[in-house]
Amino acid sequence: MALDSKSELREFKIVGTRPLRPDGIDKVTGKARFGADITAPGMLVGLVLRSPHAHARIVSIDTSRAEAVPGVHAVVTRADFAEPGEDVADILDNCMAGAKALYDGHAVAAIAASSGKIARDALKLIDVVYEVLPHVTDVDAAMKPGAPVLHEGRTDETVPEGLSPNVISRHEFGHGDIEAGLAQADRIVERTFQTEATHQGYIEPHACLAQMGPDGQADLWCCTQGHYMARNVCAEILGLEQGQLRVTASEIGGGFGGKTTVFLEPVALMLARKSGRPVKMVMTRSEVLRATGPTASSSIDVKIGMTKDGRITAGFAELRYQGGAYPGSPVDMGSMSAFAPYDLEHVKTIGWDVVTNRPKQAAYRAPGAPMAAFAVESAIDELARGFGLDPLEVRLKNAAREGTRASYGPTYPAIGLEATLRTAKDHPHWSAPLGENQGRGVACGFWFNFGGDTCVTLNITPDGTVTVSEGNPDIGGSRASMSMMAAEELGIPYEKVRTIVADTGSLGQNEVTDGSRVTFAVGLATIEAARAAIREMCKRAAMVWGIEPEAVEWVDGAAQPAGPNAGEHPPMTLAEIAAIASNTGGPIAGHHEANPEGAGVSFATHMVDTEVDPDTGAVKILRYTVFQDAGKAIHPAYVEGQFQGGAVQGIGWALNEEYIYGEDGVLQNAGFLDYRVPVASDLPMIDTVILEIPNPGHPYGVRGVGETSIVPPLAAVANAVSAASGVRMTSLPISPPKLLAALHER
Amino acid sequence: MHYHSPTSVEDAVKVLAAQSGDCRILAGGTDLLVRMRSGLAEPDAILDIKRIDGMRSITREEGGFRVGAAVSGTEMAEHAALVAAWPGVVEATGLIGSTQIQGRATMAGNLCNASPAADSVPAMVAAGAVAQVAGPNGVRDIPVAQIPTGPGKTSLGPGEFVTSIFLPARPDRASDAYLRFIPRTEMDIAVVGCGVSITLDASGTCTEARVALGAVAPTVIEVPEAATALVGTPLDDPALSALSAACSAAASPISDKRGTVEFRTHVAGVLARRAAVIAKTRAGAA
Amino acid sequence: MSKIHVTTTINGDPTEFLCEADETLLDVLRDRLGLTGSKEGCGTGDCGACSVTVGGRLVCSCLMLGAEAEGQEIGTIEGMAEGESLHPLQKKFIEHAALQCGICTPGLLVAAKSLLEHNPDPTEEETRYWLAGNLCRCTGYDKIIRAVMDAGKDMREAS
Amino acid sequence: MVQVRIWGSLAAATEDQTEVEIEASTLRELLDGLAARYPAMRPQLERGVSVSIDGRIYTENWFTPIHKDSEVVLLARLKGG
Repeated sequence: MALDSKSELREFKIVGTRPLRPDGIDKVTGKARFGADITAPGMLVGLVLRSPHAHARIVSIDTSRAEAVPGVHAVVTRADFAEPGEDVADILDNCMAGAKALYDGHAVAAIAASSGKIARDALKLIDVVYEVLPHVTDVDAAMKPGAPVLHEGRTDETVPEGLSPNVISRHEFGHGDIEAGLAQADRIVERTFQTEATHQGYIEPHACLAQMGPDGQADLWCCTQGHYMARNVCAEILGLEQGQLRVTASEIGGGFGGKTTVFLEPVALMLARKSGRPVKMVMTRSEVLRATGPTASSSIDVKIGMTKDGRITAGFAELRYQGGAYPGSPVDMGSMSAFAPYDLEHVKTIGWDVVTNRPKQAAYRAPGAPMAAFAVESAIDELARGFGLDPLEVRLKNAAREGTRASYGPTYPAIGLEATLRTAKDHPHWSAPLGENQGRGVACGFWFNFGGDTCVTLNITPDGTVTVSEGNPDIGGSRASMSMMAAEELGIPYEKVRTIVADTGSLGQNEVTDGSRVTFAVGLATIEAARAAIREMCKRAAMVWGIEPEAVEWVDGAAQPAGPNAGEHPPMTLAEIAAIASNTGGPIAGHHEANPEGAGVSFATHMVDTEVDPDTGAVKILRYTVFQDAGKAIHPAYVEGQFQGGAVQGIGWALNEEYIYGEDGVLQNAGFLDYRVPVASDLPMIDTVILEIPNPGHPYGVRGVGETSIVPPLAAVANAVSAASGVRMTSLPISPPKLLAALHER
Repeated sequence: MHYHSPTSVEDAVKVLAAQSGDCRILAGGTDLLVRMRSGLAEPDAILDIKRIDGMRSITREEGGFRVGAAVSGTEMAEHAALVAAWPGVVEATGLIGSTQIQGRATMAGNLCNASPAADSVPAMVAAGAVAQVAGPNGVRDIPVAQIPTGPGKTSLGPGEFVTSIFLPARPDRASDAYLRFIPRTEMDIAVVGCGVSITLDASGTCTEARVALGAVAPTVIEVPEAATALVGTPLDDPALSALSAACSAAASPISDKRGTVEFRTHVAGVLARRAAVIAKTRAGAA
Repeated sequence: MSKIHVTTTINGDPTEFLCEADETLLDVLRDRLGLTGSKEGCGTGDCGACSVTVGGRLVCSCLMLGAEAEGQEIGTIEGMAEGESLHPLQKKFIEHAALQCGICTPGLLVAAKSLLEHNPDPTEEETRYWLAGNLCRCTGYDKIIRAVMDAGKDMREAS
Repeated sequence: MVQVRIWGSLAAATEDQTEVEIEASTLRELLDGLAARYPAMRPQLERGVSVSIDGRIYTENWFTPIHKDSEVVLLARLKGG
């Protein structure tokens, strides 16, 4: 389904306004029920025993002492699970270790007991014999021949001989001839960049409640970005039929990609199966940081050539990402997106996926792209400044636009990068004066969007109000957006529509809330469901009027004769048609099931001012502006919120957030005290400029907006620090000790 | 686990004397509960001192202030006379954690937790504060600097606990300041902390000084060389540079997840200089 | 082990409960009293999602024992609205889109209410520092700070 | 025949050609055709790919039409957060 041909002319009544969100009151009064707020009669508390070692063979696990404790109802180890299918094997192994514990915090056993205290005490009575193995947590070290090996035989056909078995795959993208391009350059910058792993840092720890009967029927309540995903994965791991496992998504307290997989859920179900009781599991913050999915850490070589007038002649990057103990780091995404903002004749990226003794990475907002953008945008900045050129002008000169062949292959349709750059250049922020030790940085960012399986059912109630059921957890206001699109299409007030997130028994398959897909894909399905209901309502009006359905049209929330030939009939409103639905054929609903593809790509330019304390290396963010193309902003306040939230997560990544492993491979900062996410006093207001270059693949022109905003800030901040201090920081985070050392070296 | 909340020092001493297992003192609880939560502490009993008479009050004594062991940082900040006399000590205590933590955390708890990075301790040491300790052998007074003996370790004997902190009287033209370095603007443990307390004469010459550093040694340390660098000077640039050099020289930190040896050593000198300038202004220097 | 009997007042309601000596006030609120509006984000006083007031002072309920609540006046998010009438802060949070996922919202509201009681006309900087102990990962704080300051303005005008 | 651009890592399966021709009128025919003609590409096709057809990205819909003059580009399978 494509952009409505008349959309450029379409005057929206509701889309683009800022109504109150439907779940607002529940969330400001404490009534909203998140993952840990769900209870069941007779429930047990489930806790996990975790490996204290970064890498160890599990020689034996003796659970007998724990099982003998009064109040302990079930103990689960890997031995309780059947051999899984290939597609869930790593997920299960990550939820419950098999032959080896692969990282500090890896689950090795779990207990369900009648109280948390009993469970905690009983965990200490599980006797695990470990044979500690050498470990590796650094990506470059893990690639070297002779590095401690996590798995044998996982390397795929893309990897040349002679590398460590920790190297899983190689990904190469690009076109042209790099050497030829570099030969045209007046200057070449060649640098190596590093970024540490960061965590999504959602404030709500993972939580779930599971129950299962001997008949194989099971229920699961959990905080997740995708309860259909949770159903399918858990059913396969537990050997259940998907239709027998009903999963209900609680309110979700943040995810950012980190809740697109399962960690506790299969274990909770197994504990419930063994104990015959409902089992609730809630992670501590320490468990979240040690054993859920942070993003990859990276090491990236970049080589870019530029002419003295600012034309990029060639761009090359070799990216090495470790994604923890299992294959699947987003290095392919990083390799595809690294140069995506630029129109380059000669471009090449090579990505290496590497495993290390760290927790299995999970998606984090534009997975793989921010670190790649940090490397490329830093090098471009260095070249531009080296020539004394305006960094925005240089980016404009090289910007990808409609018709550009993207660095990852396809030719771009209409895109918004140039618009964000021009708007940034004209913005007062760009020309505002700076003081001593202050500097301004800019950077661009790119992200894909996608669609995926989506179902929406829209019901017309007898009193003429509307309920929308969708299958994607609402992580940032999507119920409001769906209600708005339904109301827009139906021509009724926003307040007449209530959208709910339905359980897995109520709709067909739905892809996870990820890839910035919900406003695009679920929005599209909502619009189509509304159109289906409209068709039915027009048919009912036609019956009443005794005319052909084709002679009825829907205008401003009512059916009316399409023209004079259809006869003289006063319009019938949605409520009037609803009231007589029983008399005209029964209840009225519209539904739409699809796998909408054709989501549009999204670009942003960020601008930031920093001040560097030359005596301590402290960096202060003084001013920040986001310029991003939203296609069409359905609810602009929540679009701004996505821009602001992504920018601040990126600021944290740039300055203070990092996974710190000791020599022993144990995570040293598994808490919010030393895993330092930005606090309110670290930040200024985050200004936003929403641009609207419609996506031709959506009836209202929507592009996903959730992810792109985290791509530019790493480089934008680093570029601003460079401008303020004169040192180019190539390693994130730019923590004060690192920056001070660099200042002293200068 | 047992919870005790006696209402007199005598009862508290008796309860402590009767314990056979691990009994922890609960004041604000902002360190103890974190330790319990992480399994680092598994006490058999907790003795809550907040209901003991006098533990929650600030009283004038000999021109100075006696601050009960359960007085929170927020309560200190609300005491105008205390703030006027010892702004550095109050601001140091007020830096411990968030607004929420400040409503509970105490100087005495911060002291007995014996972290080398405790914010209030360098300020207290610079102030010449004295802890009052009750125990089976009665009550004794001891300079706060002598309470922590290493990370997590104190010189308190079995059955002893701190009941109050005494901040001495202030002459005219005297003040103090505390600065710490943290990576964010709030919510972090000090990477380096520095308390400076000074007294000036009518001409603005420093007649007395005390300087203490946090997070650069196993305990908070007093730096006499830093004080020497200030006394007899108008706290001018050469004196401040000497102060800075003395503090960096006195620092013998470790590298850890919060900072490096080089960083802490350098920043100790930076903070000392900046804190001295603030103290000088507060003391009323022209 | 014998449980401790505690008599307290929660959101104005006289309340009694039994708890273990090592149970936090947050656990008591959530698990014994069904007041799940206070959230546990960290359990170590670093995120503020469990913020409540005790005797009018803002505290992290995860860093206080249930036993310490004896004789105290506890205020939680559940007591913030009066019947159907939302507190001005609650209204402004919704109006300003100051929440996305909403998990930090109860703690932020309790903390913001405490701020405006102590300082009815806070600057942006004062607001940011007062709320520094309340982590929000979705919003970047921008709309939260605006909502709090706007609520303060309305409350000043109304009084 | 449809011109298909493949990414660098896959060129090992096509004797270093980065553009190949496949007889296909739908996405499914395209993927089947590639697998038949370049067996070395099969492991990657089984792991999953996305396909850009005239600038729009498709992953799953077998019967997405492909025209003779369509721009067709194979991409690594997209992931999101």
